[in-house]
Amino acid sequence: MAIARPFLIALALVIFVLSNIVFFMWAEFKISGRVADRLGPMETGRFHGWAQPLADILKFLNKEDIIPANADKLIFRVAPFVGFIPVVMVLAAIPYTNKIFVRDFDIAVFFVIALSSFTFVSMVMGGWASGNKYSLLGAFRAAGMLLSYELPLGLAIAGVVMLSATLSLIGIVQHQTVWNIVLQPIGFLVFMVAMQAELQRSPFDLAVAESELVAGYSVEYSGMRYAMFQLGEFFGLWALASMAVLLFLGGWHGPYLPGIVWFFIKFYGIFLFLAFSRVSVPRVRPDQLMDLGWKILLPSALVNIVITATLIVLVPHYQLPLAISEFAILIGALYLMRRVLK
Amino acid sequence: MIPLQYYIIMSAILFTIGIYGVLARRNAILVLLSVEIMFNAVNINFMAFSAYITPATMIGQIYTIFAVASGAAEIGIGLAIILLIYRGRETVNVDEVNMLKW
Amino acid sequence: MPQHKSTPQLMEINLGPQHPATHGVLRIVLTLDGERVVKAVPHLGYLHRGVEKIVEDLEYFQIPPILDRMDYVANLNNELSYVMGVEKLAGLKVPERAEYIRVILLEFNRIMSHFAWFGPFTNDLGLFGTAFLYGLREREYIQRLFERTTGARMHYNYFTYGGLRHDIPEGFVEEARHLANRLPAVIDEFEYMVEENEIFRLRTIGIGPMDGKTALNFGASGPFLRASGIPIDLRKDEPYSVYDRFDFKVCSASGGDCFARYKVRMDEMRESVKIIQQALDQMPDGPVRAKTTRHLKLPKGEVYMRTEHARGEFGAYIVSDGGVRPYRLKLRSPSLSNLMASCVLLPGMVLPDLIATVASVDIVLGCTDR
Amino acid sequence: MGLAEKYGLDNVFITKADDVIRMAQKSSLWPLTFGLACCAFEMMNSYAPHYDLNRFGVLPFPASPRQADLMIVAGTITTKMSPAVVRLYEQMADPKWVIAMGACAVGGGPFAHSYSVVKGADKIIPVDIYIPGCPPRPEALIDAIIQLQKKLQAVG
Amino acid sequence: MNAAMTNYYYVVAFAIVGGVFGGLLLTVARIMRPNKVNKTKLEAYECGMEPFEGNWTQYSARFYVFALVFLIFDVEIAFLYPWGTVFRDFGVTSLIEMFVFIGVLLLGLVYAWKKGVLKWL
Amino acid sequence: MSGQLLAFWALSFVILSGALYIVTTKNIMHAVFMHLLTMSMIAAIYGLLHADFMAAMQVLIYAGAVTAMVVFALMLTKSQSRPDGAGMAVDNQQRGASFLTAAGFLAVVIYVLVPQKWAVKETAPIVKSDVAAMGAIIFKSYILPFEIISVILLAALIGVIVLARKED
Repeated sequence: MAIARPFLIALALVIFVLSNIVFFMWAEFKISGRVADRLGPMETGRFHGWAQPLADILKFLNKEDIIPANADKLIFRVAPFVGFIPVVMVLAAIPYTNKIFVRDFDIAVFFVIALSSFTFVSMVMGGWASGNKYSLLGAFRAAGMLLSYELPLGLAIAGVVMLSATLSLIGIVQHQTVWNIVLQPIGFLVFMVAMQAELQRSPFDLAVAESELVAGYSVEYSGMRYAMFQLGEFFGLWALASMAVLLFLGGWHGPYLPGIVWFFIKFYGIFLFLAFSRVSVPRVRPDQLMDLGWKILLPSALVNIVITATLIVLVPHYQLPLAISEFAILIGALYLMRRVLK
Repeated sequence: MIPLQYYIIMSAILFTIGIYGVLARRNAILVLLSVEIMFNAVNINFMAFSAYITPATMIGQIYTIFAVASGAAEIGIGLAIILLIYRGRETVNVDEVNMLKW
Repeated sequence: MPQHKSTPQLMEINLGPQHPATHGVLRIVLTLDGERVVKAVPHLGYLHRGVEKIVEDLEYFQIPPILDRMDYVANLNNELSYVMGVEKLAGLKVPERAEYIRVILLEFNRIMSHFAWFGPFTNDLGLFGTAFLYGLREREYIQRLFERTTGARMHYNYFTYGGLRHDIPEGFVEEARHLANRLPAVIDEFEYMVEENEIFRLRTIGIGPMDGKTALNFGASGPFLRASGIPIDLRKDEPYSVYDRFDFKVCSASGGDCFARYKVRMDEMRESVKIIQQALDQMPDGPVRAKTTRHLKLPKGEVYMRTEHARGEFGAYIVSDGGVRPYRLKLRSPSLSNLMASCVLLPGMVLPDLIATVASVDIVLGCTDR
Repeated sequence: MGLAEKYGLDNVFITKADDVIRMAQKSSLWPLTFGLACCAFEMMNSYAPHYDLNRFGVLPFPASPRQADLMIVAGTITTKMSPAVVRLYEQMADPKWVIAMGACAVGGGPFAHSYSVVKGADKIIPVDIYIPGCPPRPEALIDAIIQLQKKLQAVG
Repeated sequence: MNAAMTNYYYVVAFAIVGGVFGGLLLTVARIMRPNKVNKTKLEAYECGMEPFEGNWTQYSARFYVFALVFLIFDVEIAFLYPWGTVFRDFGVTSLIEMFVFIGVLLLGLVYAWKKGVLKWL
Repeated sequence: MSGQLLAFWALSFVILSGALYIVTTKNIMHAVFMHLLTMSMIAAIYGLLHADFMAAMQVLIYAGAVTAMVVFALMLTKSQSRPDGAGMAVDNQQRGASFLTAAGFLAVVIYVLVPQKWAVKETAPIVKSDVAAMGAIIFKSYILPFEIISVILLAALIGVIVLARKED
C-alpha cells in the first residue's frame, strides 16, 4: 500500500486538476464570449454549454493523428510528453494548505523553476520536428522566450525566498504574515508578466501567434497530440497560478474562511486576470518581447533583489520601509514608462 | 544502501563513452556534447565521494556547483567558437578545421 | 551531403492563400532571413472571377449585381461609379431625392467598410477576436437598415442608372438618424479600446511608414494615401452627386504608418456620420428614379467615372458601341494600387510588422482580383 | 467512422462509445479559418454577437487544417484557387466535413459562366451540406451547422 | 525510506502517472481514430500551397548572445537561492559578496546592451 | 534488492544507454535531446545521493540553458536546421581506434578502482543536505571561487559578444 500510495495520490490529483481544467476552458469560452458581447457555448450539455470542453477533448480521441512525411518522427512523438510530464511533476511540490499537500520539498521553489523550462523545450522540439517552416519559426520564438522569461521568473521568486529564508513553499506561506505582494510589488509584477509569457498566453503567445505563424509550433500537430500540448499548457497554468498565490498572495492565509477556500479564491482571481488579459490586448512583437524581458523585467527584478537584500540586512524592522520603497520605485517607474511610451 | 563502487564504475563507464565520442565524432557540436558527458561523469564522482566520505562538509557538492557553473561558461564559449569557425569555413567538422596546422 | 554555400541563408515561404491574416486569398511569397523579410512578392488572382469579361455579356441594368460582388465590403460604392458613368454617357438626370439617399447609403456603407477593416486589423495585431466582433456587431445594425431599405444584407443592387430601384421604406429616416446619432459614441469606444493600449501603439506607430510621394506614384488613394499626408478626396476635389452641399473635412494624417491609417479611418467615420446627418436633414421629397428604359442603349462613346470608394478611387471606364451591352467595362480598383504601393514597404520588415502593414492597407481581394 | 465500423463489431458497449464520441464530434466542430469571397463576410457575421455560432460549439479557432474538423467553403472557388482548396481539404485530419456555403460554392453562382470559376465545390471535394443564397444569411449557416449535427448524429 | 527519498519517490510517481496518462490518451485515440493517409496529407502545410523546396532559415549568430547571457544569469539564480536562505546570518559581508557577483554579471549585461547585441530580429 | 538500488540500476541503464546513443547516433538533434534526457537522469542520480539542490541546478542549467544554447547553435549552422536534412556524416574514420582507446582506458580505470577500499562513513549518505547548509558553506568558506565564477562568466560573455560582433 505504501508503494501504491504516491501513484494513487498522483492519479487523484491529475484527475482533480483535469476537472478544474475543464472548468477553466469553459470559463474561458464564456469570458471571451461575454467580453465580445456573445454568449459563448450554449448548446452542448444543455446548461450554458458546460460540456463544451469535454466535447472538445473527447472529439480529439476520434481525430486522425497526422505525422508529416518530412517530420522527425521520434521527436515529433516525444515532444507532447516533454511538455506534459514535467508540469504533472510540478504538482507534487504544490501545497494547498498547511494540511493538504503532497510533499513538502526543501527546494520546492527551485524545483518548479527548474521544471518550468521544459515547456519551452517541448515547443522547440515539436516545432523543429514538424518539418514545417512556420513551426520552425515558432520553435525559434519559443527558444527566444525561454531565454528571456526564465530569468525574470527566477529572479522575481528570489526576492520572496530572501524574505522567508527558505525554499519550501509551505515555509514561504507560513512566513507571510504580510502578503508578499505588499512587500514585493515589483517582484509580483515581474512574476505575473513572466508567468504569462511562460504560459504562452496573449499578449505573449508568440510561439503560436495565430495571425502570423498560423499556429506556430503546433501547426502540424493534430488529434490527441495537439490536445496534449493544450492540456500541458493548462496544467502549467495551474502550477504557475498556484505559485503566484503561494509566493505573493499569502497562500491559504485569510480571515474567516478555511484555508483551502482562500487558496482557491485567490487562485481563481489569478485565473480571471489571465482570462481577461487574453481577450483585451494585442500581441507584442518578438523583439519588443525580448526588450521587455531583458531591458525592463530583468533589471527591475535585480533592483528588487538589491533593495530587498539591503533593507533586510540593514534595517531591523524592514517590512514597512521595504513596502514603501518598493511601491515608490514601482509607481515612479510606471509613470516614467508611460511618459516614454506616449 | 548502494555501494560507492557502483557510482564510481558507472561514472567511469560514462567517462569512457565520452572519450569514445570525443575521438570518434567529427561534428564539433557532437564532440562538445561528448565533452559534456565526460564532464558530468566527473561530477557524479564528486557527488558520490561527497555523499559517502565527507557528508558534513559537502566539499564535493560545492566543487560540483562551481564545476557546473564554469562548465556552462565552457560550453558557451565552445559553441561560440564553433559558430565562428562555421561562419568562416561553412563546416562544423573538426577534422576539416586545421587553422593551427602548418 | 552538399554544403550550402550561400550566406545568409534565405527561406522561401508561402503566406496564403489560406492564412488567418491575408483577408481572403491573397498569397504573398516571402523570402525570409530569420524573421526578416527580404523579398515579398504578392501573387494575385486567387479570386479572379472574370468580372470584366462577364459584364460584357450583360445588359446595362444587369451589371450592378455583379459589381456588388466585386468589392463585397463596400458594395454600394462599387455600384455608384458604374451607375454614374452610365448616367453621364446617357445624359440622365438623377432626381434630387435619389442623390440624397445615395449619399446617405454610401456613407453608411463607408462606415461599414471601415468597421470591417478595424476588426480584422486588430485581430491581425493579435487581439483575440474581441474588437473584431465589436466591429461586426456595429456593422450588423447598419446591415439591418440596409436590408430593410434594399432587401438584401450584402449585395444590394439598389443603385441603378437614373436613381434608385425603389424608394426608401417608411421609418428609414428615423432609423438612420438613430443609427447616425449612435455611431460617434461607438467610434469613441473603439478608439478608447485600442488607442490607450501601449501594445497597440507599439505595434502600429512607426510601422510601415509610407511617404506621400511614393504613394502617389503608385497610384494609391483613399485613406491609405491620406494617411501619408496628402489630402486627396474625390468627394471634395471633384464633387460628384451632391457632396458639394455638405460640410465635412477631408481627414488626413502625417506619418503614413499603421497608426496614421487607423486614425484616418476613425476620423473619416466621424465625418461620414456628419454627412449622413446633414443629408438626412436636407433630404427633399420627390421621385427616386428618372424615366429610363429597361433595355438602355447607350450612345457610342466612352466615359471614365471615378468616385471616392471606402478604399480610395474607384473608377469605371465604360466603352459603349451603341448597343445594349457595354463593349468594355474596365474597373479601377483602389485595393490593387494600394496593395502594390504597400508592397514596396514590405522588404526589410519583420513578419509581424508585415502582417500589420498588409492589414492596415485594407484590401479586399474581390476588388483586387476582380 | 466509429469503432463499430472500424472493427466490425456491434457490441452494446462499442456502439455506446460510438454514440458518446459522435455527440462530442457534433458539438465540437472547429471550422478552418478560411474565407474565399463575399460569403466569408456572412460567415464572420455568424460568429458575431448577433448570431453567435459559438453557441453550438463552432469555435473558429484553428488556422491550421490539421486541427480543423469542418471546412466552410465560403465563396467562389476559382480555377487558380482550386488546387489549394483540394490540398487544404486533403491536409485536414479525418474525420472532416465540408459545407458549401453560397451559390458560388454550390454551383458557381452568378459567376458560373466565367472562364475562371469552378462550378461548385463538389466538383473538387466531397460536400456534406449545401447552403444556397448569395450570400446565405447567417441564419442559413447556423441551420447548416444544425443539419450537419443531425447528420452526424444519424450516420456518424 | 527516509523523507528525502520519499520525496523523490513521489516525484517519480507523478512523472509516471503523467506519462501513463498521456500514453493512455494516445492509445485510446489510436484504437478509435481513423487513419487515412495519402501523399498530400503527409506533406507539410504551407497555407494550402505546395511547400517550397530549398533552404530553411538560419538565424543570425547574434541570437546566440542571448543564450549565453541567459546561461550566465541562470547560474546566478542557482547561486542566488542558497544565498537568499542564509544571507541574514552573515550580515553586510554576504550582501557585499553578492552585490559584487551581481555587479560583475550586470556589467556583462550592460556591455551586451551597449554593444547592441541584445537586439532580437 | 532495495528500492534505491533498483532506482540506481534503472538510472544507470538510462544514463549509459543515453550516452551511448549520443555518441553513436547520426542525427544531431536526436543527440541534443537525448543529452537533455541523460542530464536529467544524472540529476536524478544526484537526488539519489541526497543532493536535492544540485539535482535541481543540474536540471535548470542543462535542461534550460545548455539545451537552448545547443539548439540555437544547431539552428545557426544551416545543415541541421531541418529534420530531413539530418543524417550527414558525423563520425570520422577512427571509430575502431577510438573504441580501442576508450576500452583500454576503461579497463585500466576499473583495474585500478575496483580493488580500492574507500573510507566510507557508516552514516552516509543519510545526512540531510539542505540548501541553507550549503549556502552557509559557500558563503563562509568559498567566497573567492564564487567571485571568480562571476568573472569567468563575464569573460565568457564578453568573448562571445566579441565573436558574435564580427558578423555585423
